[in-house]
Amino acid sequence: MKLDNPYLPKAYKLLDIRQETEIDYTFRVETDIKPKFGQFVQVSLPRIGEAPISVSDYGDGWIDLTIRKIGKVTDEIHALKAGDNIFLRGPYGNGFNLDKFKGKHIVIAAGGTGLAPVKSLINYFYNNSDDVEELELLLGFRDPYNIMFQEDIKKWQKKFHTTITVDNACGIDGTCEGLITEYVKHIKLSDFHTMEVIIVGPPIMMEFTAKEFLQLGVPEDKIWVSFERKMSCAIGKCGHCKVDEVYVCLEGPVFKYSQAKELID
Amino acid sequence: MKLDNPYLPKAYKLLDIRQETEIDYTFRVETDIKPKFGQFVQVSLPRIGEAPISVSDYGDGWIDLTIRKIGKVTDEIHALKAGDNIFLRGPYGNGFNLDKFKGKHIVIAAGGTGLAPVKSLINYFYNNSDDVEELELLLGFRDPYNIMFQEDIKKWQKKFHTTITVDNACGIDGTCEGLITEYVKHIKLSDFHTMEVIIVGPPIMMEFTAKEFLQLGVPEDKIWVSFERKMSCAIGKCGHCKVDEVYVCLEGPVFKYSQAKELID
Amino acid sequence: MALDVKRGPVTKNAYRITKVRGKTALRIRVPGGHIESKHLILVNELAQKYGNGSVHLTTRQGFEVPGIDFNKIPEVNKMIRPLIEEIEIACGVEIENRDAGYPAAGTRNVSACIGNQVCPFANVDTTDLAVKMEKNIYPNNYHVKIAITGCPNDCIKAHTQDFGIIGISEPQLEYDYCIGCQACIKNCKAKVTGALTLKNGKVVRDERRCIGCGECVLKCPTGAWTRNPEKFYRVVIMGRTGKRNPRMATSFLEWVTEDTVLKVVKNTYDFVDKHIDKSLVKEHVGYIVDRAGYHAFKETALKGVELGPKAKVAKHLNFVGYQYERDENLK
Amino acid sequence: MALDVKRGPVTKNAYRITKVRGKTALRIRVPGGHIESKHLILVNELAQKYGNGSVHLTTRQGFEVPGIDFNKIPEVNKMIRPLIEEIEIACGVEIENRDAGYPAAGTRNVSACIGNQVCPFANVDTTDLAVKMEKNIYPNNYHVKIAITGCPNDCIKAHTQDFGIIGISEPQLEYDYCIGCQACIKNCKAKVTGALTLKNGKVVRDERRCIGCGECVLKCPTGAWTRNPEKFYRVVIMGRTGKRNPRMATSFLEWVTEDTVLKVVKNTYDFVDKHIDKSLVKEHVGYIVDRAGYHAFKETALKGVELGPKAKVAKHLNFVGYQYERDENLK
Amino acid sequence: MSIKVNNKDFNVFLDELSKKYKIFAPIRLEKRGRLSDTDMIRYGEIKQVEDIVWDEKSTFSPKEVFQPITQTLFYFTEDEYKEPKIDDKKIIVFLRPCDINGVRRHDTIFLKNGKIKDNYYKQIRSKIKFVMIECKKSFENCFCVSMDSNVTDDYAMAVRFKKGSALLEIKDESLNKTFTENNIKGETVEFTPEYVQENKVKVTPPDVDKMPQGIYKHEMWKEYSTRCIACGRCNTACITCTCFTTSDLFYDDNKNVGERRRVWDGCQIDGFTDMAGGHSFREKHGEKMRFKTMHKVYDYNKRFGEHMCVGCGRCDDICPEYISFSNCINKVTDIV
Amino acid sequence: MSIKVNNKDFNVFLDELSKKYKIFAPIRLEKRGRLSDTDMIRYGEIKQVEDIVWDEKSTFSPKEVFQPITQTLFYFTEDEYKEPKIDDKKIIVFLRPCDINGVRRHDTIFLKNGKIKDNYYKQIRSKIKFVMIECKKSFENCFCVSMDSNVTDDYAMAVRFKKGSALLEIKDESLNKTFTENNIKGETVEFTPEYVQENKVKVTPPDVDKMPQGIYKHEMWKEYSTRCIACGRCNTACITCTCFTTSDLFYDDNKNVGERRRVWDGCQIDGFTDMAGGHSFREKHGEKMRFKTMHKVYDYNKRFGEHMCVGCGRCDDICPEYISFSNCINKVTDIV
Repeated sequence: MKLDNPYLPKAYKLLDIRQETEIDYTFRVETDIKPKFGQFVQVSLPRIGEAPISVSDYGDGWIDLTIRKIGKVTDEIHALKAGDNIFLRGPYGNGFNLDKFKGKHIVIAAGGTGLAPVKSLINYFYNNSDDVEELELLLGFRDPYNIMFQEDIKKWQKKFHTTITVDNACGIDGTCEGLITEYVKHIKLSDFHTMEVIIVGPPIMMEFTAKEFLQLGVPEDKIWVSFERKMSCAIGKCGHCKVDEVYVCLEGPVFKYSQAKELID
Repeated sequence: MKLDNPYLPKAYKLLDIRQETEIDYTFRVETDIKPKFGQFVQVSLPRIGEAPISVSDYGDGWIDLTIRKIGKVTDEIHALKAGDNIFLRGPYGNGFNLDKFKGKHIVIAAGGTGLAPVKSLINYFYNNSDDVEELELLLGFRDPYNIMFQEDIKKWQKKFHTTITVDNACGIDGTCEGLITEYVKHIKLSDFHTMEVIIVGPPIMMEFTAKEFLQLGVPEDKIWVSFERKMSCAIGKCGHCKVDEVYVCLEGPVFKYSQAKELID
Repeated sequence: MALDVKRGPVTKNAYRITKVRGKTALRIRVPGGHIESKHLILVNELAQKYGNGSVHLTTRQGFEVPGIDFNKIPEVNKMIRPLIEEIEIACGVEIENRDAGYPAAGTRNVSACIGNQVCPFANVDTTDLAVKMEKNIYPNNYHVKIAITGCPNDCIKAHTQDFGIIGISEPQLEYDYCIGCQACIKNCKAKVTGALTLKNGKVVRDERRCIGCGECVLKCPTGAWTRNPEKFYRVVIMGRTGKRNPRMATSFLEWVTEDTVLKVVKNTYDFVDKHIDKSLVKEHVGYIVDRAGYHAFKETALKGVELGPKAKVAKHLNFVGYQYERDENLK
Repeated sequence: MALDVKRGPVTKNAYRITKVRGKTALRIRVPGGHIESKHLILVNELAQKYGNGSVHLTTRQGFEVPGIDFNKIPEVNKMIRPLIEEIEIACGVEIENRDAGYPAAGTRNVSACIGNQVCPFANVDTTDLAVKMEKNIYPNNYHVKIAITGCPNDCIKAHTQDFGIIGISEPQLEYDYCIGCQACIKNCKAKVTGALTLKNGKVVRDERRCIGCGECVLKCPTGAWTRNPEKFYRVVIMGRTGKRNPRMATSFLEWVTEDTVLKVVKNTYDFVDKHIDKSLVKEHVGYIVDRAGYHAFKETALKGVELGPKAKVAKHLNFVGYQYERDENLK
Repeated sequence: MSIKVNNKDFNVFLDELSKKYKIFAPIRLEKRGRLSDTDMIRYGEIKQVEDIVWDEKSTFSPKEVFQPITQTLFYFTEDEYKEPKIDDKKIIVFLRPCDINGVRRHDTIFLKNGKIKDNYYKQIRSKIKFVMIECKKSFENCFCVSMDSNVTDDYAMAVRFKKGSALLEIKDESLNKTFTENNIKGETVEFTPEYVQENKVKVTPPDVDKMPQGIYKHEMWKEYSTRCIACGRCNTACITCTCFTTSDLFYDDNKNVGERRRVWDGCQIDGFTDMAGGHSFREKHGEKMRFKTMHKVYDYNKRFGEHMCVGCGRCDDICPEYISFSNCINKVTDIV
Repeated sequence: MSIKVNNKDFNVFLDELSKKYKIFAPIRLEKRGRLSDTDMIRYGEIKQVEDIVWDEKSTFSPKEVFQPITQTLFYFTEDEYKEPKIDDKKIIVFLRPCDINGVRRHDTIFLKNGKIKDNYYKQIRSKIKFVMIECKKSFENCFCVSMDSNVTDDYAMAVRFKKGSALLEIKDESLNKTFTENNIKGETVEFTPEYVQENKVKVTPPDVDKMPQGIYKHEMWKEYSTRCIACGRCNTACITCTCFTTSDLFYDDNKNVGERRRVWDGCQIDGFTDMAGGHSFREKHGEKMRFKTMHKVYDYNKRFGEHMCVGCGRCDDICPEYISFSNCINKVTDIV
């Protein structure tokens, strides 16, 4: 099998499955794929189909895939057990360019599953805290039992100023009521040109949160968003992810807000 | 009630009912009506209707009506008992003009109920045998139990040469098989102009029997027939009995064959 | 400039999208299928000039002139102005712009048998009622099929229509004129429901059995049977052919007058307006009644209608028909 | 000389006895309701010269010109010679005396929807078949009603005819062309019998459920569905309206070819000839079949017919309809 | 004397007359015609001249005035007969010459055929006064001239109707008296009624003496067997048809009470020739046609010296099968 | 060199070619058109020149030759993937200039959009030789001139068809070799193919630089929401539409064996924008129309420097709702 077939997924072993929330599980896969922060892979199950999944974390010889059970393919993945084969191809997408963030005052606002694509980046700064001037986390979840990566969050809370919001009733100590957007104004801001703001989550959440930052004067090209898109080929051929002249699978999924706001479905 | 209403029937007492055959009964009615031979009366039952019936016999203060049970009115008459009222009007029709027959060699061929209209005439000759030169009777019946006026016939047989035919099997001694028509040729004929032939019965029987006599040379105006007609008014008004320009109830029912043969229904 | 045709307005202008690319076909309304023959000249000129020289007599007794170019529609509309004026406007239909052709096409041509101007059996002037009905309901784009037939022989196939309007007569007997000839009795026995019997030499009519076909009047030699001059109608509704559940229209009203018929049909448009499923391209009124229910229909249909003493109204609708698929009705 | 008109020959010459004393009406046959528009000129002249200036588009898509004097019939017959030649004889009908008008009228005008010359839904050229059918059965005086419709929408109301001939298509799938867009599946589910389902991204057709309407072919964006070029027909028979027992025609044959249709109808005339009750003025073929029995009919109708592999024949006829009188059928 | 009256005065005259007379004339029954949306014109009682339809031929003849379609002969109450009461009011009938001549046929049958007179007919007939509607222009199917029934002087009064007025020639004394006594305004004029001189339809009735016996079985009648449907309309419309059938009935509610009545009948009406016992004759409709035709233009003439048919043409007007009786007579004549 | 060959010799040439090439051209499928009794003209393999329909525009473009409507990517047998066998025969396609220009769009997307090349496309595309059908006369809805796709020299051979013969301009050496080696009779002539100079339909595509952001929410798209029924025929007919959807399936008879395949898709086809979890966007058909139009005459151009639409007019030919895409482009340009 010549390897120049970009559509051909490779089989990798499933090391471990951890439950994050009722419908989100993290699958640790043994793989030689070396993704950058914010990139995604096409997860394949023979005879079922393919789905684009952000890499939530990675390490030496493994990657983590946090997958929500919402579709034909994801349902089948959730039926897998450790030791089963899972087929991957990728990594795809631009992801977060680390240089753009090193030494910056970074604010990361993540909504629900939006936390997955940025978890690896946060862990990097956790492990290389001097690479960042300051890191502030604003994590919003719909309800208490939907809070993901609770150990990591506990870890992060020690080093970074972390605000966790839950749309309705409070749960874990220190979590606050209401939508993320309400808490943006409490974020300590510094000189804008040293700042980088990353917002990842459902489209409406990203739109309103970005608006909040803009109101605080944060310039558009200082805000980064990541588009969860319906993909099929993930290599710029099938046309599903195209918005205007932009192929999200090629130029995205991470975009500056200045460009993102013009990408109208 | 002015008596000049020709349609108005009068009530007369029913004296006696004699059964002639299975379906023919003779009803003797006490009446002042004085019919001539071969005339008929309109018999009426209130609320049922009227029917033309030949007078089969008559005497002082009574007349005989031999009625076959074949219709709405006749059925009801058959349900009457002696002493009941029966309504009559008449007599109607020309009947047999006695003078035409006195002193003649008379042959009477009667089929089935055709015997009724001529019974009174035969009885007259029986009682006044010198008024006739010779009288020959040819009486045909469909089957043995349909032979009527058996006592009279026995009486007649003594005085006159009587042949009784029964369409199929023989019954009473002296009866012969076959239709009347077959026996016409045995009739003793004499000089035609002294002869008078009377044929009364169902239309087909009269037609064929007359043909037989014609073959024997009997002149047309020497043969008399009597038309059993559907009548309603019996006084030449309702049109039911009209054939060509002839009103059978007025000019008939007795006709010479010469005229009768042209009366086509 | 390539053909860029808004299909909606074209269809509503009584032009059909045809199989031949770029060609349309004009459907000319002929209420009751009855027309002054002089209009035939115009129809021919239309077919020669803009069409393909052929004309179709439609299943609903109108004309269809195929083979017309889309861009010729405005010209054709101008050319058929006489038809708009002398047929539609003459019926009392209000049409402002007389050069713009037909203002609507949803409500199909009101078809009708030739009626009592020509046919001896007809109990009503179907052409006259068709004209009144056209004024009553046109222009309108709801998909409703109305047909009028002069007697229960139903040559117009009222039983396949949304509104099948059947002209009936109430035969009235002049007792003394009847001579008991039984011509009417034998005819009714052989060809209709045997609603006539003889009693004491006179005919007797069983009102419940009589379906008002009026044939006894035709048969009577003495004019003992004559028609009640007032015109009556039987209205059968919601019949259809089609690919799912062809069914025969069923009796809704019997022995009702002309203005009841007109009002009921008029009201039905309000019913459709209220209940139609806007999401569909078009919804046939039969299906709306199925969905919204007969009682909702009856209520709206009979609003403001005074039913005469003889009138009968269906308590519920029971249809006879068949379903191509057993579960056609189970969604 | 007072009017002394033999009604039989007049009726057989396609002139109707009308309500107006002394006036008759000519019924002009228009097989399939399709005609060259130039004939309209003649029809108009006819109506102006001999009729009353009006013309009726009949329920069977012919013309009726009312108001013609009986004694003018010979002249009218001469005048309609062009119609006899260019419509009837052009269909292949043999008519010796072309100046004597129509040789028969019992068999009604073969009506047909506009068919696949114009209507996108039609599966067959109904006009063409109507012409062939006219040649096949005309002239004939048996009371038979034949209608041809291009698809199971049945606009011609085939379900009310003696012979309702419904054009159907056998859709054939080019597996590789199907992109699973489900346009055909959704349409079939909503508007027909839901005979199409999706399996592994490709459409699957349930042959027994499919009624051959051909709409999947219309909906398919890639041309995966195309029609088997061979024309197929479904024949529903013995439907009727009327005063005793209106009923819908029921399936006799499905998936049969054109010549089978023509032969079956032709044979039916022999069946009628053998079984008709001569004592009646006229007897509608539906009633003859009721009396003589479906099996006798089937035997005669299918004589010399080779049914194709796909053909289906009804084992027995079950009608849906209703009876005005419960005992209509009990004599 | 002849007078010109305008309608108002004519009505006054009619009013006066209606005190002693029941006045019958052709009237229009809106939409009561046999065919939908057509009117029926037949004889009925009138109040004023506007009720009279004088410009159209009546569908049914005046026969029903003097020979009611249904006539009760007796009431039975148990065994006792009772003749119906007699309405003593006299009768005036507006009718045309052909009808007046037609009445003579009824007189012949009901009063002169055979010794016995029909008392019921006599009762009504004796109270009738004819008012002749002047008939100058023949209608479509009339052939009264051929049957020389276009003229008559047997009338009490003649009238020429005009728009809004009328010319009256009053011959009858009592009518004159009613007119003058009530000094009804009228302008004496010269008025003698004119008569139809010519019909479109020409008929030559057969020569009664040369009628061949073969006519009865002649080929020509076969055609009518295929055409005639024996619906009886020619009999009921005909002014000279006199046949009837008598029948008894008892009232539903009490079997003992009933009546004997007679109703119009006719040789072209089904059942006319049914005999007790189910047997019937002249079943073929062609035979019925032959019987009627021979009766109208031969039998009656042979018996009474004038043709029965007066050529009013109502049979031709009404035959649904468009059989022309006038034409049939000519055919018979051709054969003779 | 250019040669004139009669059809017989042309067929000999085709015969030779078919040893190494699969030859595709527009062919007529009798009565297989979407509407009853119409023919379908689409691309199929041909044996001889008579099979080629050269005087009518094909309903579907040659796209299906190099981008099969259904293309199997892998077979799964249990957990093991297998690429489908590759047919090593080369391909010759008879097509018109607009289609040749159209193929360039496919090359751009499948071979130049993003770093990774589509191997499946590459396999087929590399084996294709174009034979240009000379197209001098524009068809009804063509606007190739406006989209400057009426001319091309990117062809191995050009052909002008005539009745019974053809003029060939063979540029490709191997084709020349095949021609000469088999000494196919042909008369050398002067023949340079001509091109359509003018279309009935004039289109001015919008100026890419001056496109206002408001165009997306512009009023004009509302009209199309009421007109477009999202049937997808414009996508499937379009020579430059490249979108597809991949899906897996397993065979009925064995759940462990299946394949991954991709099929044509398009923004105007229902379901194109359905996301896992049932959420969807661009649901209004007007929005789909806007997405397609912007892609054809703006997005693609902004990204690759030439308009995606080549003006072949097939979308206008086939739209059942008679929506003219060419007219829509002009509307956008009017707004810009």
